[in-house]
Amino acid sequence: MEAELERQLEAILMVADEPQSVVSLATVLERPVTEVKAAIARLVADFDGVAGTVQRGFELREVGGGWRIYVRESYDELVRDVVLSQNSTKLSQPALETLAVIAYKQPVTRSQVSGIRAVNVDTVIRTLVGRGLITEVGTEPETGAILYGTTDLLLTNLGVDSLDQLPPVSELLDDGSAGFDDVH
Amino acid sequence: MEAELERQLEAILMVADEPQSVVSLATVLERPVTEVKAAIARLVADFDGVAGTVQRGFELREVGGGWRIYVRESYDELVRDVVLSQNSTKLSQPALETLAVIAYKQPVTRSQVSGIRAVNVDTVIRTLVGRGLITEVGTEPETGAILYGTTDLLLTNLGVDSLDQLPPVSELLDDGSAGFDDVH
Amino acid sequence: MERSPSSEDGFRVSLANFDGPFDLLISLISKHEMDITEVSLAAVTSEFITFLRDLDGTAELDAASEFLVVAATLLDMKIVGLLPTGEYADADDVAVLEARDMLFARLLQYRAFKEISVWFSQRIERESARHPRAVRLEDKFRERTPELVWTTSIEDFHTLALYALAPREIPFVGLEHLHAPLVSVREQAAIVISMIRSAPMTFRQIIAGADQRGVIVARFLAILELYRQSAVAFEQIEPLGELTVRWSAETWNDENLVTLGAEYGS
Repeated sequence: MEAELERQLEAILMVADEPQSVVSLATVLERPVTEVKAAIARLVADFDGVAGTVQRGFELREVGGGWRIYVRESYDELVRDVVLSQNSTKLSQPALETLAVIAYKQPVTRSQVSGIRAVNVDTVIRTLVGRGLITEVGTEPETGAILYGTTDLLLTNLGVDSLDQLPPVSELLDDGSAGFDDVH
Repeated sequence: MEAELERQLEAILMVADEPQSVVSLATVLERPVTEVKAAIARLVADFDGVAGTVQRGFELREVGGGWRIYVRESYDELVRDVVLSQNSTKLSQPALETLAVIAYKQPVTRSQVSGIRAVNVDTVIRTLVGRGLITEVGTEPETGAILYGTTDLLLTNLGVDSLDQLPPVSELLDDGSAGFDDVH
Repeated sequence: MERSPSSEDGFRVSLANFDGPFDLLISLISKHEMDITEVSLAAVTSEFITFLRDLDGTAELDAASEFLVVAATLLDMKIVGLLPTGEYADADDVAVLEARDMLFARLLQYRAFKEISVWFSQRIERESARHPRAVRLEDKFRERTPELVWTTSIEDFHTLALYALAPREIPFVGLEHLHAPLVSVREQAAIVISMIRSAPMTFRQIIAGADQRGVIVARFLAILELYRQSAVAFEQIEPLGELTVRWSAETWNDENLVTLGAEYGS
């Protein structure tokens, strides 16, 4: 049963983007905080290879009040090479289209962009933020969802001083976002 | 030394946000493809708990032409509550049928697809290209018509590694396609 | 083969030799238990159009698609009957037989893809519930990503926005062609003749400039009529392949045009 808790934890931590606090993990797993803490400690030892186990290429670290899986430091150099070789110097077509949507619809939430593009845009938004072309500009009052907007870097790249200088999209499209919900 | 290769693979897989092909892994690791393949197989067995190891909450899967870490299927429901991912809009029936035709007949022109489906497929093709499920792969030499093929993203979305893993249609078509060719 | 559950309230046909759901008709035809040449396309079509009037949005799109596959093939067969036979009576019979095989082939093919699309749908649905690792890159690695080289002009960016923001249309079976303005077959025949007289053209090229479905249909009928008068010849390398139309009239004067297309009313 205890081992099962560790399996649940590693499943969550494997896909969690942000560090996960013990309290929120305990809530999701419906287990006491002390149990979760103990399980995390065992998992850390497991990945570190101090419990008679294999030392993994990844590790579980506490950063900023939460737990997250990171590349083990000794593999940083290798991973840097991978990152360098796999990331293009150009934006992909989906990334450019998503950027265009954000530029004209900002401030806009991820799910609104996703609704317009009809695809999951999580990875693309992560890339655009990483490239410094968009940034978080606030949160939507009702839902608490993050609002995104474009940065000065985009304007510089496009060779304009302000968003007003972007060529307008037709008025039809202005209330288009309302219509999109009906379409799908 | 061999175990070290597995640890390096684990490290790389921690930062990958798309499937990693064996060839690109072998290149960055500067190791023969066969060795990398063997190490991946051992890692899969390790995570699956078939090598006397613990079955992990995550697994290593081959999809869309490469390897990627996924949450083990039995933990998907648990993880869903933590990771709020935006689901893509479902594909319409015509879009699915068009996708199927393109998957099996590629490279194929728009008019060949509409010949099989007996309807105009222009809008559907636009949607599929927009979602990155199909892409232009060339032009027909005689007519200059655009040829379409499927992408790795489609394979990833289907959870298969290559087109070979699509169900065979030959039995369904044997009778028909034979007659088809004989007609002229 | 599994059938869609629409048989009960789906499209029904009442013909002299058949009464029942369209599905059943297709099943019988594809099992060779009914002679396709016995089926009246006109009757099926008119019933289908009646059926379309009560169609509920996209709900019966499946039925419509299958109907179109069958109808298109039936039409091919009827065309065989329209064409001049001359002394080649046997060839005509062969053509009908071939067209029948073609129908089976197309139906089987269409059915196969339809079944596969179910598999696609199930796989995509199942896979969308899976969670791959795709997390934000740690800052120390992000710094190592190669510098972005921006190559998109503001005009291209604007175009991208227009494209990305354009509402996606829902594919549907349109009925607007039923109300298209009248187009003269004779007039279109004259246009076609002027096009192909000097050099052969593909059917695609011939209809390239047509902005209305009616014009395309009229040009198609015009070509059939010209073939009837032995004024044009066809070349098609493979089924559904490019159809090349070649001017082959040995004697032709514009008086031939006067009678052309008379049975279409213009």
